Amino acid sequence: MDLSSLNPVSLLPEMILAATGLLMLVVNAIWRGRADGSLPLLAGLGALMGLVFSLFPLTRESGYFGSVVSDPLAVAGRTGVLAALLLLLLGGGSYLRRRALPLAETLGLACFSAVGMLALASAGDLITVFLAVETLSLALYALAGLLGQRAESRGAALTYFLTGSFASAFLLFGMALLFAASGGLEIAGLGAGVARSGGGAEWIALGGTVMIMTGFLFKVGAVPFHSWVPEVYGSSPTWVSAWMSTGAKVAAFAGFGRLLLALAPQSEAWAPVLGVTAAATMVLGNFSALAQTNVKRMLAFSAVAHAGYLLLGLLAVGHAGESLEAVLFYLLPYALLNVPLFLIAAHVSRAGGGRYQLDDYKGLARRAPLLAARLATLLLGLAGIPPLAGFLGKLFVFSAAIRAGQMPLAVLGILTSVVGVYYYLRLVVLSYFHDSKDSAPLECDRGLTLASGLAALGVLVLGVWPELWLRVTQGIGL
Amino acid sequence: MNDGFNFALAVALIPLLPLGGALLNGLIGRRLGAKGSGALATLAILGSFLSAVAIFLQFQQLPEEARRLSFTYATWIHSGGLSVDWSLLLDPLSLMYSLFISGVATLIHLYSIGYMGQDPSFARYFAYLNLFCFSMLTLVLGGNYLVMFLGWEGVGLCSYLLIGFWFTDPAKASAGKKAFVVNRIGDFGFLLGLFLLFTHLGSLDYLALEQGLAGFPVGHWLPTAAALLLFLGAMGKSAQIPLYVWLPDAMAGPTPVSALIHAATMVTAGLYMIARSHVLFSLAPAALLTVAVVGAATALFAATIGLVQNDIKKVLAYSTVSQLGYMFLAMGVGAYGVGLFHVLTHAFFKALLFLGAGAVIHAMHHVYHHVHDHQRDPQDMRNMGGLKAKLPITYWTFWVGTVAIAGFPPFSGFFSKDEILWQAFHTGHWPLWLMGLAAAGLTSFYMFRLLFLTFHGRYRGPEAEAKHFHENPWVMTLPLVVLAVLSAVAGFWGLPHYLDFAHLGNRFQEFLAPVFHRGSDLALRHAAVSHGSAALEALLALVSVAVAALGLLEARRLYLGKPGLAEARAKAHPVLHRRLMNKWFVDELYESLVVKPVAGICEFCYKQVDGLVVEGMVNGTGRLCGWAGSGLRHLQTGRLAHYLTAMALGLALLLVLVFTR
Amino acid sequence: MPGPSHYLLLSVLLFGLGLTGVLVRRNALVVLMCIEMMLGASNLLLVAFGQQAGLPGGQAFAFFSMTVAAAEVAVGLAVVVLLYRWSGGTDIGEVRLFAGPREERP
Amino acid sequence: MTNHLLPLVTFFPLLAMLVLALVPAGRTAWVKGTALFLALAEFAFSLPLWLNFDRATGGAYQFVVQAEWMPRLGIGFHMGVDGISLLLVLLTTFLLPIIVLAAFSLEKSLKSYLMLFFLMTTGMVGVFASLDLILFYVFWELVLIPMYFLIGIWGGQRRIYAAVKFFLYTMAGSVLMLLAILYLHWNTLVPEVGRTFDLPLLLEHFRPAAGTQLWLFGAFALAFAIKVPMFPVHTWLPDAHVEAPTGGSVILAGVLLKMGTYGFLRFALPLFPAATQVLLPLLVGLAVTGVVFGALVSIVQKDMKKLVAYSSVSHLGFVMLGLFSLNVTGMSGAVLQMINHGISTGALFLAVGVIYERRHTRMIADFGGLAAGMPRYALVLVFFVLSSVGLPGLNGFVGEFMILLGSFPSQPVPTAIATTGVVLAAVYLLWMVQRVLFGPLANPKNQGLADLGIREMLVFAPLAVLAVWIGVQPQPFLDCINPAVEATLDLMRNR
Repeated sequence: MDLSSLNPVSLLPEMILAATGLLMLVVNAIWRGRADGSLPLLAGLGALMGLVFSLFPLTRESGYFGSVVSDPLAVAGRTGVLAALLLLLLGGGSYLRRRALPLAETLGLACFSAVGMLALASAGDLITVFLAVETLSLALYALAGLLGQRAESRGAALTYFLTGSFASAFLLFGMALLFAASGGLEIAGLGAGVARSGGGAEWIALGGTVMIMTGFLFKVGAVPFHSWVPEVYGSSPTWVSAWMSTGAKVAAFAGFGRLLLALAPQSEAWAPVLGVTAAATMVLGNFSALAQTNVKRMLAFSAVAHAGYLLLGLLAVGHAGESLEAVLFYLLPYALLNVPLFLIAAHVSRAGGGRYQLDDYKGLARRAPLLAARLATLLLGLAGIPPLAGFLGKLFVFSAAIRAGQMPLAVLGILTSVVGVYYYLRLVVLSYFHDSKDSAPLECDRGLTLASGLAALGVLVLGVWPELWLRVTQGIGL
Repeated sequence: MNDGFNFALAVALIPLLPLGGALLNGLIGRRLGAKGSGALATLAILGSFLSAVAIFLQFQQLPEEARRLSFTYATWIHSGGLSVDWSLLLDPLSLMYSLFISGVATLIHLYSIGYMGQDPSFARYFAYLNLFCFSMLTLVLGGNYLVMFLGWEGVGLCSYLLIGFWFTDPAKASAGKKAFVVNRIGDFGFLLGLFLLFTHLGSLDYLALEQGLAGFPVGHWLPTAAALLLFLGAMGKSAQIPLYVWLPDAMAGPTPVSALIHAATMVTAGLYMIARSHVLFSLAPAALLTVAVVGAATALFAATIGLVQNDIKKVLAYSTVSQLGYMFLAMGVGAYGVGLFHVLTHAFFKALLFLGAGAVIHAMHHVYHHVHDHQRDPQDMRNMGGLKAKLPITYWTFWVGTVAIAGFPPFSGFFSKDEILWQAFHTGHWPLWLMGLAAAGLTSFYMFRLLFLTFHGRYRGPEAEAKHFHENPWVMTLPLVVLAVLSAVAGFWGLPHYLDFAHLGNRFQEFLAPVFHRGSDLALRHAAVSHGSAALEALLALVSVAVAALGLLEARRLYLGKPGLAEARAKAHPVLHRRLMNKWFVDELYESLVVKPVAGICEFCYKQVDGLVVEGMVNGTGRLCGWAGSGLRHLQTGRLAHYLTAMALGLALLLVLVFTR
Repeated sequence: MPGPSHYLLLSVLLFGLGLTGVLVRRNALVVLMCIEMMLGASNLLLVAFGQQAGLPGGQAFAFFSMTVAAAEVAVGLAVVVLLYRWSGGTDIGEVRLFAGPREERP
Repeated sequence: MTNHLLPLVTFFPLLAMLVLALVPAGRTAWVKGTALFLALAEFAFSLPLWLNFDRATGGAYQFVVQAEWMPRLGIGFHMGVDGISLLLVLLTTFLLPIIVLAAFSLEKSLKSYLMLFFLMTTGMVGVFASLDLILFYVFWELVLIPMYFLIGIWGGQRRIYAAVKFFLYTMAGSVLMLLAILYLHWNTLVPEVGRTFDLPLLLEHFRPAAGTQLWLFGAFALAFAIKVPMFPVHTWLPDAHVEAPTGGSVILAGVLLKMGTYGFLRFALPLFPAATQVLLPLLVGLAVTGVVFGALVSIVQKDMKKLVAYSSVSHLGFVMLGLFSLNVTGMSGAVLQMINHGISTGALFLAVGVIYERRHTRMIADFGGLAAGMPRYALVLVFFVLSSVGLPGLNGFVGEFMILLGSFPSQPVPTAIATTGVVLAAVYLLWMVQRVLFGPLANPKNQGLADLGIREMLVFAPLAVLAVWIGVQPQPFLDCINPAVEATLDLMRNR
């Protein structure tokens, strides 16, 4: 084997983030919190560098003998993850300080989880996929338990850990089966491999596929593997919830997409799995969100619902690979919308005693007009109202589904999305049409203002001029 | 055209002058003062009258067949198959109408200057009055049905505005609304008729339609249906059973308005419409018969109610309805020209009677005002009596009007009404003739009752007041005199041939003849031109005069003879009397048969259909979603063990799903 | 000489065993062990088939997964210890999550 | 130059909104001045459309702009107007200054109120000018947001219920249309273009089976029917109208509802002629039901605004009847009636607003005899009531007459039933006039109410002029409409 195909730079973004993570720990170890002020800045710089190199990779070749690829999918996935991370670091600083989270550990773990996510988006073989999944999971388990002194946080950590590793077991076993059936670990070759080795192998392969899908369905929080989502998002530190609901999701869908793309030849076999879960996810996610009075849990269920729409897009991948573009297009605005929404939720609920009740939003428009305007924009974006990018995401996904002949699912999805509109608008109603209990102005730190503003602007720009992002996602799945 | 007389301009001026007057009055009327704005309005309509006269004179020089000029001024609606223009049609019919409308209107405008002089909102009044003249003249001059409909609705609007002129009185305001709505019911038929004609003949132009209709055999369903629908419109406008109910209430308006709109002109629009569509009607015997029957019935029915009314204007109102019935009877038996002759004479004597009544009311009002009495009703005849001496001019003119309407020769009413009865009889509709005859008797009775109660006997108010009466100013009496003269002599334009010793010929019919050629050719019976036996006609004339005389004598016996006779008569037939007093309870009937049910339906639609069913479904969907949400929430038990199990089950389910396919 | 199907059967059995354990046992530590057993089942499969088909990838994967498993145990124990320290038990039934419907009542 | 006209007219309001945002809210005078100026500018920009529009080829799209937006997805920025959309665009820009002027008396945060109107204008003009289905849909949904805030923030007591109902109802209606659009996209292959959302191309190449047409038409029709609104999906309208502020009601009645009727005319009918034919009886039935039902319900309303709202249901029923007559006269009448309804009903809502500002009630029972104290107001109210009753010589008549005349040949009985709506209109509107204006000026609260001022007269004057113009000389408008309608009918025949 020639080392030329090692091509180390293909893993550059991962390396940068890993280095940043280590840097956090080292700096902390040396200066002991005296440098806390600079840590977010450093992390941000690391993330920014990672973002730059993800968006404009130095190489388009795969590396490490094919276990790392840097195709458009990888580019888009990595960009999405790091965009979310940057936004989080930009807007979440005040939250971290306020909740007295161990700064170095939090940021470090965030970076390490980011490494896993990036790797998942660019994984070329099953081993990398598994490692990536585990890396991000383990880091997130720890993040979820950061506020161990609070029973809720502990519960969240344990739940996430047990359910998570349970799912990883499925994932690994599925990979083993698939390996057994196709006789290879290279993702690109899976479908062909399975096809080659006929006979009983196909059954084994199918079993393996389903178990792998189960693993991923868990990660993206699809019904019936979603139960952890409201608990963990709802009970972890909001900063962490924001990160889990965006970064992990982007990465998981990228990896999931890559696998399904490879297994497209067998799509007739596995399509039903996605069909059923997508339908269940869209319905259950939206209707449950409707019934929440706790904003974090509402956002959690809304995340579940969005997973449903995205699964619709994945379902179409079996029919036409380009459909994966739609999914990846969807993910960026989704991440841009969700991160600030969680952070704003934290900010607003502080006045309401941190109980994240809907009533905290009453009269927000009068107390913090700027923040309310951004909140409304973000919510409308999540609801998929044009001309915001959220609309285009939905549009592309449903378009892909219809192209794949999944009209019934599309109808179900778009109708449930109307339910979604209702609960998103409820926050707008509260903050604009209701009068607040206390009219004391709610001041908002610069970071959050900047982050939410950027996100809102970005979603608007992407909605009006989607070519910006379409150029990146172009060619995925071809 | 001959010696460059500009017909197009002259015709256009007829409606446009009053329109200009209306606009001017609307804008600057207040600053002109009562006299000024009145003068402005009067001059405007006088202008149209003169223009009409000029046209008339020019017309005489034209050969008969050339007496049908149509002028197109501008396009109105052109779309697809529909093309309607702003066009006017000038022929003897429209000219005749324009002449008497503008003529009578001029007199009434003049009269109004005196009558409405004290009213604070005189400018509004004269603006409306002029606007009405514009609409009415447009109605009769319009070159197609749509322009006619414009005028048709316009006069309806003006009558609405003028009936409710004193809008602070809710009763008056609602009378106006009633008039408009009832007319709209008629318009409903009118419109459908137009749609039907347009659908099958592709035009709304009179001439085009007449050509189109030529192809149809008599009695074909299309002309019949169309004619009946149009007649529904005529019923509304000309107050025929069952749509007459608005006219008596319309008396809420100022009296000159009643004279102009609700006696002389607007209410005869229905007649004009039928005359204008005579080709159509002649093709539809069934429709004609309907017209005749409705007309006769209305004539008789309204007359009965008129017998016992005490409000001087109410009596005249019902008499108007009754007289209109006569005209429709004439139309119905195919004697269009004859009907129109009665339109003309009636315009004169009914306008006269109303203005006379107005003069009386004005005088009474003046007296009551003088003694600061606002309780008594200046229109109630029971408060009057013996005004003969107080208001001599009013009395004599009124007398002429009464004799004319009662049908005594040689006054105009005799000739016109008798001709109608004769046509009814010798076209074989003798039952209708009988009804008409009876109505004639009743007419003469209630009219003389009115005359006697008002002017004869002794004043039934305190003597002290009597000295305050004095005759009205010249602006009010002059029109009375003019109209009286007209009512007296108008009959000689339409001499029946058995009286035509000097062989003058029936000027009126000859004038209109060109219009009705086609119609009467088509009609099975040539009523308009045929005569039948002169002796018989003369005999019947005597009979009707005798009947009228009977009515006169009876009235004299009851109201000039021993007092209390009338009351005694009323006591003798309590049921009948009560029915008559309450106008056969027709309003109450409509109230319970139409108004209340409709209101009920509306409530039902709003409360039940909209409120319960439709809204129920909408809000129900919302509630359903809410329930679904709170139901699904229970899946989230908060128990870790459950979650792990759910995952395992989910996996199993998916495997089953995949492997069982 | 056991063939691939035997290995397959065995690992499936192991996996099923672990899965059952996860479902029936309440002690967090035991559940954790059961999960490790499931991972072990996968490793067995990887190694066996790697051997059969002469693919080194299988063994490699197994090594990686074992390391990962170790890391997972470390984190897992940390979480369990955390749980034990604060609530004095390791019964997952004790874990109070943000209980859905009960506290949701407005 | 003219090619940039449509984008200018469409997006200038957006710019105007931003400009207005820069004006300090405290300086009310500045806000008013700027807003009025910008609104008039917008109207001025739209006038060249009217002047340079080539009526001879009124059936073809003019001022066409075609640019790439998302080329790989077949989504383009394609704009253009034919005679129909031209008039609707002009109606929108014409109403804008009027509403701005009428809003001057508003106390509560005038600036944001006006900004929302500018935003909405962009949406509405876009809807009428778009020739790409996705572009159209974007504008279509964009309109919802400002109206939602208008109702929710400046509305009456039940404003929240009304706002949410308005948003969800119309949204739920339109999402299925989006799916139908996507289906069209994926099932139409245009030679050397591929998949597209371009309306003209789709009209040319989309050849669906009758069965498919049915549910595609259903999806479109539902969206449009809710917007119109047709019976029985009309119940959002009364709530929205009653709660919305005056300007909101005017735009709602004047333009938003027309988006529904326009949608039928531009998309539903020409795209799915076969389905139209199949469902015609049902549609005509619903239209007529709307006419009669709306009128009957209006009669018993106690709230002036609700009365006018239900009268809109009735009038829009007429429009739908005209559209489904499927002949030039009826459809042209329908289009003209869209404009007329915008003028008359808009004016009526403004008139209701006038006395609401003075008395803070809309209950008919609270008024009576106003004519005595407010002659000018009485004149205005009666005038526009007459125009919406359909008095010949005013705008309403021309439209109604053309509609009924056009639909009679194909639908005699329904037309006859609908004609009763003309009678009923007189009943409910004149009765309202009578109870509000006439009778004794009993209620002391109503005594000494100020009559219309200069500004208010200026608000009504343009509408009145237009009403008379259309009533006496509708031809300039019909010259735009007729060819466009004929083109639409050709499209339906040739497919």
